[in-house]
Amino acid sequence: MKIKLFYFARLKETLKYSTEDLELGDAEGPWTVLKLKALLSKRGDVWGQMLMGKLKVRAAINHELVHDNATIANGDEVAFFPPVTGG
Amino acid sequence: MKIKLFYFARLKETLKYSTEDLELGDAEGPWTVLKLKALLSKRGDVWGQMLMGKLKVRAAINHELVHDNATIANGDEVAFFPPVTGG
Amino acid sequence: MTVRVQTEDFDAGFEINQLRSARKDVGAVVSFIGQVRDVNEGDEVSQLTLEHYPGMTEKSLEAIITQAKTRWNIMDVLIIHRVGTLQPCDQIVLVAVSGSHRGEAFAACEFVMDYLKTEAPFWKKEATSSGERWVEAKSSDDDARERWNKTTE
Amino acid sequence: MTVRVQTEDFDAGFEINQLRSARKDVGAVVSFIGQVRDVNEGDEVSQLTLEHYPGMTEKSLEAIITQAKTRWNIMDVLIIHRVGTLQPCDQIVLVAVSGSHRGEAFAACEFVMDYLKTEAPFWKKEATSSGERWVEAKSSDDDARERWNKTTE
Repeated sequence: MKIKLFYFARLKETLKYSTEDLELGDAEGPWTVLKLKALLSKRGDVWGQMLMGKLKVRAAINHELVHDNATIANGDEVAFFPPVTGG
Repeated sequence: MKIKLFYFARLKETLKYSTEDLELGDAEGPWTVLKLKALLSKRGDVWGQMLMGKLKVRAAINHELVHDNATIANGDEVAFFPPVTGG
Repeated sequence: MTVRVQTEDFDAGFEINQLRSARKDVGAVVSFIGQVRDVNEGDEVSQLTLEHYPGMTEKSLEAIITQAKTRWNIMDVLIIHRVGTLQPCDQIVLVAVSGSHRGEAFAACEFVMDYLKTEAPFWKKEATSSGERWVEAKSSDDDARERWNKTTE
Repeated sequence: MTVRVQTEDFDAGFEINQLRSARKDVGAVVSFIGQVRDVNEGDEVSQLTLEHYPGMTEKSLEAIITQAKTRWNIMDVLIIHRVGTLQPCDQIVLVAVSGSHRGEAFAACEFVMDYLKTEAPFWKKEATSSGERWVEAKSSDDDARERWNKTTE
């Protein structure tokens, strides 16, 4: 299945990715946020540090904040970002 | 001793007094707010209703909210008014 | 602190802006505006007249601000309260509080309003279709003030 | 409800006035303005840049307002939040709530700010004399939001 990924703030800056399209193997499904993080972490040190390290990471699926065990579906928009600091 | 009296809102309207100077017998002292209310109530029905009746009356001495047992001194400015309704 | 009791209307935006830009370490301004409603206790209100006790009014508002400044770490407080004859939709009161952080500014602003409602010598008389009447004090306002004696914030 | 995410500054006085005069039964407008402080965590701040997640930002702010309207009897809520590059003393955010009575308007306005601070996808980066740094989320903001789950108001 295909998903669209977004990165924001410190993650965008460090990973040098703002957005990307990603193909996830249906055979390896169901895909959760945690499983996606683990997959991305294999891209290298900085990815592991950013997504599975000490820093808190928040995730959203289709613009809704979700937990690590949330399931990702085909066509979803998934975003990773640090805890928010607006206001 | 001499005091200055003020009436506000419903009291002013009903008693038809806004302000007055009053002489209180030193021999009958010490004067409290309650004692002053009792004295004024003798002026007639409407005075008794307004000051000692069912309606809540607040008192201030020299611009400070006080209780019925507060003592009045010579030269004081005493005010009677209903519970406040500003804001 | 600033306390103004006046018959004229006020420009809330201007006043809030003054408070906000007075210091570069202000992080938050919380403000309250009260206006004349066209209805009260189920009756249409065509006009509102505000009486006050000159001298005591200013003193009591200043004392409320002093209390708020003792309780919370805030920077400045402004109170403007109108008196005289007002129409529905007219502004009655503005309370604005500036501070570094929002929590204390919110608490202080609500505290000032709750005390103003129960201690500052203002009285409202409203004109309705069935004549004029003095607005009665509400026990909910006393309750709102009493809360501040219970919390230890 | 109105939600605006914009780079331009806003006229808080105008916006508050619109909310206030929209209905003649509005009795209270509570508003919050956040501005860029010239100091944070002990360091001088010369500039602040606000990033956000377009699309999600608006949705999350609307969801917060919907929650507030469910919890309290209020009339309208406006949120304006700026993004982009700001200077000390610039306005960042305006939240304004109108209602019949002050207690609910105060609660709703503070609720919206507490949720905005912890759920709306905005991120601040500040420029200090020692370089740029991302602002860290504060646990006190999480605590502020958690309060609303405990009270039964």
